[in-house]
Amino acid sequence: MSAPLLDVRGLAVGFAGEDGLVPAVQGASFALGAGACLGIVGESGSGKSVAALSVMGLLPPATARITGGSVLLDGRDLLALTPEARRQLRGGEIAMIFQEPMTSLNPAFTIGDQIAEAIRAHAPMSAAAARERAIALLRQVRIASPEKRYDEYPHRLSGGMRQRVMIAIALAGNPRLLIADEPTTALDVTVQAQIVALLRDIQRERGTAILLISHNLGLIAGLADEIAVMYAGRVLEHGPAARILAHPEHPYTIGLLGAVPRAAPGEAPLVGIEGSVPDPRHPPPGCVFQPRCPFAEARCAEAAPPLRALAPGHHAACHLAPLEPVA
Amino acid sequence: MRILALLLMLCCGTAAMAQGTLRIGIGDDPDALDPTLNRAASGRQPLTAVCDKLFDVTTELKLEHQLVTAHEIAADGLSVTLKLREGVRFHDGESFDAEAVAFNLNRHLTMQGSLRRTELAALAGTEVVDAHTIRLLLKSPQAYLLLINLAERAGMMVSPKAARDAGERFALHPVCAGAFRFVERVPQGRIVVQRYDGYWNRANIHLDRVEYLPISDSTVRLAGLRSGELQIAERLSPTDLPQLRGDARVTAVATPDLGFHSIRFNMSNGPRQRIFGGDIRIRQAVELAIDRRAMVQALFEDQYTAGNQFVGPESAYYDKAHPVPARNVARARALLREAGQPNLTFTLLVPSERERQEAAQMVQAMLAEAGITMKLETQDNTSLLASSQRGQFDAVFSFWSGRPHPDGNSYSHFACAGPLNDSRYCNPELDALLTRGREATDEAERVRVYQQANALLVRNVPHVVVWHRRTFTGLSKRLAGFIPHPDSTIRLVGLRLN
Amino acid sequence: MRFLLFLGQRLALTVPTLLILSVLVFALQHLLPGDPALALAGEDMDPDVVAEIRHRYGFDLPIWHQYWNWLLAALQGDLGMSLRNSMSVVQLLLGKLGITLQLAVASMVLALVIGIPLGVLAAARPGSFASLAASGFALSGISVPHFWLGIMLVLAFSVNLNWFPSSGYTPFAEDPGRWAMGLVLPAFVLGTGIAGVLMRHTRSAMLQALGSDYIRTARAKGLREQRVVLKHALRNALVPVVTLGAIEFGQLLSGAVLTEQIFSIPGFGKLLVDGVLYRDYAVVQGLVLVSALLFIAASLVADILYFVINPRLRS
Amino acid sequence: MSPPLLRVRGLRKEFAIGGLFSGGRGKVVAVDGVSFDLDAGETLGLVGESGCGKSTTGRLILRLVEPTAGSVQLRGEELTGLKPHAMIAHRRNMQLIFQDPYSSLNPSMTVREIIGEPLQVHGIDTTPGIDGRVAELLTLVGLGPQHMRRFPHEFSGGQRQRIGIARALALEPRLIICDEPVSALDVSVQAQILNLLRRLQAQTGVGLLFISHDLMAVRYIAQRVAVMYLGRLVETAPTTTLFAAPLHPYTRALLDAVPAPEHGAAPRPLLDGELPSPLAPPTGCHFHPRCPFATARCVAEAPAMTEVSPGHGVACHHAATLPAWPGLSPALTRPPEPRLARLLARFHA
Amino acid sequence: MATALTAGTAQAPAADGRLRRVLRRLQRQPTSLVAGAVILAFIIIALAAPWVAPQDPLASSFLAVRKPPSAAHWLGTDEVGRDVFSRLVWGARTSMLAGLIPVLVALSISLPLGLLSGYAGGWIDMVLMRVVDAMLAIPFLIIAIALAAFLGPDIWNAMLAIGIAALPIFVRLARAAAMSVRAEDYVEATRSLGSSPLRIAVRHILPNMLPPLLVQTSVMAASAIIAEASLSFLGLGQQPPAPSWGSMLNAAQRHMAAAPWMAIAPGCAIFLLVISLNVLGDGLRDALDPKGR
Repeated sequence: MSAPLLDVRGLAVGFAGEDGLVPAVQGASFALGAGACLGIVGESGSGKSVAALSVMGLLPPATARITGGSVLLDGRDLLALTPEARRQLRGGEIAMIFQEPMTSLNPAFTIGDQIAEAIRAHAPMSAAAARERAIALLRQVRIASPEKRYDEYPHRLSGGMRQRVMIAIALAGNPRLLIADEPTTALDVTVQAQIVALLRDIQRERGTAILLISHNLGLIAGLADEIAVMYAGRVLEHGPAARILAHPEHPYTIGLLGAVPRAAPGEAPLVGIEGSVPDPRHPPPGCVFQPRCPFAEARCAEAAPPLRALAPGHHAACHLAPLEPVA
Repeated sequence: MRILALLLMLCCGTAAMAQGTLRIGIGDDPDALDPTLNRAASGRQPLTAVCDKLFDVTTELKLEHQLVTAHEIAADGLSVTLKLREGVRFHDGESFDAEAVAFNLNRHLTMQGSLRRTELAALAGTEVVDAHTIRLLLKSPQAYLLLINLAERAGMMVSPKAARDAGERFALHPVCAGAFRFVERVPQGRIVVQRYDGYWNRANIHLDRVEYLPISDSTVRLAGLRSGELQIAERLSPTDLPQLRGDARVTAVATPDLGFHSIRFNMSNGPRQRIFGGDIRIRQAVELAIDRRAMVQALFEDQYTAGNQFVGPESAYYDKAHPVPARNVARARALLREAGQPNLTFTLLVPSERERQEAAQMVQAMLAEAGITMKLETQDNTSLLASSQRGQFDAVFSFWSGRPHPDGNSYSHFACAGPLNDSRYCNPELDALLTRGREATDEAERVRVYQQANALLVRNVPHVVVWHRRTFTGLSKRLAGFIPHPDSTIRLVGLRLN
Repeated sequence: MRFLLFLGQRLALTVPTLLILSVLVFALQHLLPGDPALALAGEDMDPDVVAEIRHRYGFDLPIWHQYWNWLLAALQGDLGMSLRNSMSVVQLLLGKLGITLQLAVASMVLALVIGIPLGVLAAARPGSFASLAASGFALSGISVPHFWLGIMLVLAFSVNLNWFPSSGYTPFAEDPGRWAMGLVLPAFVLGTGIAGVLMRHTRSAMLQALGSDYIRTARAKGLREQRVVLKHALRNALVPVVTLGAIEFGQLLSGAVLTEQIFSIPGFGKLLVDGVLYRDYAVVQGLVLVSALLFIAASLVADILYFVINPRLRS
Repeated sequence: MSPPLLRVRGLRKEFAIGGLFSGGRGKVVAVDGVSFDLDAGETLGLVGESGCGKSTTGRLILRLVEPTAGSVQLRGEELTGLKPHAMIAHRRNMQLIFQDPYSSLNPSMTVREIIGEPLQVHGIDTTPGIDGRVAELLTLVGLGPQHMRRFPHEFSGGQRQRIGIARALALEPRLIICDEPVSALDVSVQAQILNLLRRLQAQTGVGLLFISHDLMAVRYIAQRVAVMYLGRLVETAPTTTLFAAPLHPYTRALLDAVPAPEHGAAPRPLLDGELPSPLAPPTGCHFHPRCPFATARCVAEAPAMTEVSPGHGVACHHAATLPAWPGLSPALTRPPEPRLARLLARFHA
Repeated sequence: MATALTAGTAQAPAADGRLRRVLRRLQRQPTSLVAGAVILAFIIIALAAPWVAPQDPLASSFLAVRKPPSAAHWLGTDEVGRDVFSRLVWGARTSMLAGLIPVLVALSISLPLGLLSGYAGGWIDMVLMRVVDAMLAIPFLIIAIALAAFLGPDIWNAMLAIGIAALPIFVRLARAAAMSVRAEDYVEATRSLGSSPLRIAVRHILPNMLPPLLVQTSVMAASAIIAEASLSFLGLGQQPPAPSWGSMLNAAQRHMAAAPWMAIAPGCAIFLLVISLNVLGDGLRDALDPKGR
């Protein structure tokens, strides 16, 4: 693979908490090629959203501290840029959509205004031209009668429609990278599928690279070319999507796959991973997953396993990997 | 910042320079501006500017003519004939004559809510002799008292036509025959009067316009005077005076007041008379425990006068045989022991006004040294009036503004039937004296009677007079011709602004 | 249409409120000790005059009868006569309303001009010196006893520096400069407290707005921070602040009691204190009723503003 | 034949709407003629998208919300119209598990107080005493007696949900209504709770009404499923039947929308639009604006629920004539590969 | 406020888990710590007044009236020659009580009323809210003045009056708190258990209404202190010769220009105490905020 569009290396982020800095991301690395889709899967507290916000440069400045690593876009380290330069990247080369379409739009302005504003933020043009372009964007995200919708306030729109508007805003600057942070979690099942389909079309039609973040492995599987599995601030496994789904190497990934209810005959009981996500202020010794891991051995509590290559492009951070030799 | 300050000063400065306008800071917002209905002392200031009176009193408290040019008391003392000033016109152009006087006196006597009836108690009726002569008919031979009362609001003459037209609403726009016409009133804001060019004594009026501004806080009145917003600030507190000394732009003049501050004992008004109503030694002990001079010195910069009678020591009616007694704590204790009350405890009712609050606390401290426990109970003025009338007090710290005629300082307060006699002190001997005083036309006779009355009261101690105020009027140095008057009403005649 | 219905409902609710209020005030002031007739009878307190006054103002009637009489007259727009200076209460109030309104508006303008920018500043730069200073100012404004501040200001700026008139009120028509100067100190005294309240509310509304998802969206668009704060956040933060401002204004109208007392401004507050002290029943009753009406009107305006500013309700 | 544990007939709830700001008055029919039975030891899954009325149905059964019409019978006894004090006796037989593990536990009470409250309210003397019973319940849901003195905020979401379940079990109810019990939890924890519910049901024979928008979770736990759309039931069937051969177009759409955990799974044809506003529900069949098979009849006439096979009812005019359904995505039905199956087995050890 | 906090711990052990968290968060805010320290200092001064005050606050000296600050009188003497500093120290008692008592009065009446109104709703709520609206439309100080005048000038009456005048705000807050707690799932949970309304109200709603009211309590204590000062300033509060900061200001007003120290000291004391209470109130609000910035 040639030099990736986005290359995150050893990213470490902490939040100033009541007892000092609480780590949220610890040495996470992942990469994403131009036009490709990387899925980051993880449960709450895994640090996936924080990683995305670091890429975007939207971490809350008052509390968040990036304590290490680099975020390279086309080989340029974003963390070294001035705030002004980062601002210009935002909404231009990198855009982002969020989990809560109900609250992510400003209730005080029409949706058209909000899209046009995004357009003009990166390409100075007349109001009329921006309006034209905004309407075109609304059409692109499959909103019916966009001329009429342009002047509506967000509260008149359903959740799915608002998420489409959000996508239109994100596309306003013709981004090369679109970060989608749990874009469908708050939506109904039927609408969720519509949004996933829209994202897929955008990736294909515009060649936009997508960083898709979700706790839902099923959702990621449908879109992503590559998958990174995060847990307690660390990337535990990453590799090509097909490989990860078919041949997971990290016990946590295996557990996650088993926790998704399937219509498998025989009704094997669902896998529930015992215990719960560790408190980031008091992480367990050694491997972070070790207390919940049915495979854990004594050494797992002694040292944190590094991310190791197990197959071309497939890495896992487990002392025991490969768990079972390929048959 | 400095430029801003300069601008501000310019603004203030120019504003205060309005030509020929005299601004007077008065202590209270007057009530109804109708001589018949006016109640509060503060109303006298603007009313004096607007309404001329039949008589006036001199600074020596002698009767003086104003709208009357001559008067004659009949030999039997039961009628008085007044010769009226000719050519006087009210502000509405109506002429002032005997009919108008008859109308006014009748109005005072009969109008609903009139507050002048007590002052005109002796008046039986009037008889118009000719256009400018009127005879007053009296019920009893109290002519001098009546005439001196006519030097006050009872003697103010309003235009009969305006009064008839306006009815009850006359107070909103009084029309009289004074040196100034009423212009407007912003309640609690200001009262504005304008020079009346048809005034009979026009030659002595040098001001174009006078504004009365009610400012209840004397410190603020003083501040207004010093900043040039006011040219006269009435009733300054003696504690304000030291500030004036260093200020070249202002000065203060003082006159003794006619009234007195006293602690009245409940002698026989309801159940609470039992502490002071009986043994005189207890009342004497209280009096002896108080050091009036120390109090006047500490609280009032030695500007008030320690007193013990219903007139001040400089008055002719003061009985010099009974001077202000010195403090004697040992004697007070002894008296209490004799009376069987070595641990006397009582409550003093005090209004919320600061001067008396401070004094009460000092009295409290002084009495404590004689073994007397005095508790303080504060009430606002309205409540205090009701409480004292109903006898809900052991002792009350009272104040009387004073009248030119000593009857005003004594009869209502100490006669058995006196309406202000909340102590319910009753002494037939005193009643007889006070009635004689009312009827005395001769000054020497009056002096004798009232000195006797004072002596009697000092011996019986129904109250302890503590001090007599002095009125301090703050004046701008721009003002010339100001003569302080013992009745503390500002006379505008002869005043000049430079 | 929806708006009119809403307005109608709101107005209908005020009727029982006003009735309860008038009963409360009537009861409250008749509970006060002291006899107004005595206070009205002058220094001499002639018993006949006292009785006459009692009868004339109906104080000899049972209290419910007095209330009924008052209510009947009030419904016809007659709030009675002031016992103290024989003026009709309605006239008296009309005369004062303008003055108090001027003071209230001046204070409000001052409060808005100080409070909102400071609130925005404090929220936009949390933890900075400017933010701390703004918060300190707001807290001080809220915490300082107004009457004390008033006295101190008079002492400093009028008595010692002689920059401002110490008291009183000059009508605008008579001397605009003096009018303005006279309002500066009282408006400052009243305004700082409200500025503090507004600043705190602006700050918290701004903080809330700045923490919201749509601000993250605005930042994700790559907008300049200034635009994010002043357009996206402020617009939404103003909704609660405007509402609050209108209500504060309603309270201002009648809440300036001590300030007017100290600066001898002949407005509602001074009238009220004198009315209570002299037991001028009709004035107190009318005054409280009118200030309650004003308060209710202000909260109504607040609701209307809320309706207008908030697109969610408008459509 | 003995009556079913729970029999619901024609349940209807109208909410009056219109507060200060809406001006006009109107009503929303949140639940519109819902009928179903639930047997002891059985789990009925009630699925539908947000706002379809499924949660309201649960609360109507418990009479936490008063129904406008219809009947609810618990073991043959009519509950609607009972006076509050008469209702109390029935309450111990019916319990509720909430979606939000945070707001459903009183933050100012200890775990012991929370779980012991039902016992106190119903004045139940247990042999081991309240503490003993609470300890027992805690153990039953996979926590321990050492947790009794703690406060809810000291627990994770999954643990809190266990506390909620323990509270629901305290009175040994016949029926538990689970209102989206796992949707607020992490995936790995969801499975723990689902397994716990299954185990508890097997142990106690309690009937479960399992309300959820997650079809696969419902499939995992329920024997029968009822699908709801805009206040009405559109299809009820045994779980296997429903997942093998759904008859209502909406049921099919829901099943098609389930994301398959497989790379590059072929996208299914999608349903257009979103759930209409309950303020202005479409005429006839509520689903017709989004239905690819809708005809004029669907616009005019609401279809009745008809039984097409034993226990399988569907409310669609065209149920008989719809084309065959391709079935669930293979990725969802395929058993895990042997290696994965072996590895997964380790998690059950 | 600190006293209210400790009292809270003693009365509601059930809430101590959250309370401890709140206290821990409070400890991390330097401004709250300073404010707490100031309040604590005032409390200590008030309690230890007999030992702190160098002189008898009531002993007047006719020879030393209105004397400026000196070695003998650190803050000068007042209008009847008493030591201002000693009066300030003793006045702290009144002012601390003036902050506490009205809050207790308002809380003890408004909690049940707000609970009734917010939980029961219906016509009770309707009637109560109309009365509250009516009271809210009358300025706080006016109600306090009228009540204090009716009850008679006395410091306890003034505190009672202030407490009653603060009622409408408190009832509203309590009602809002009750309504928001009522909407919580755990209330529905206990309802589904068959708990009686009384049990729901007392066991579930009441304890959880307290945290939002706690914030208001400190703000209210601050306004109560100012209100007491205002009433005393108008002569309706503390009666002479006993000192309170408000009555000291009242006495000082007449001597503003000549003896400003008489006004500056009590004014600053009020300001310091009130601002500390407000700062602590802000701190509490932040500490109670579940988002906990």
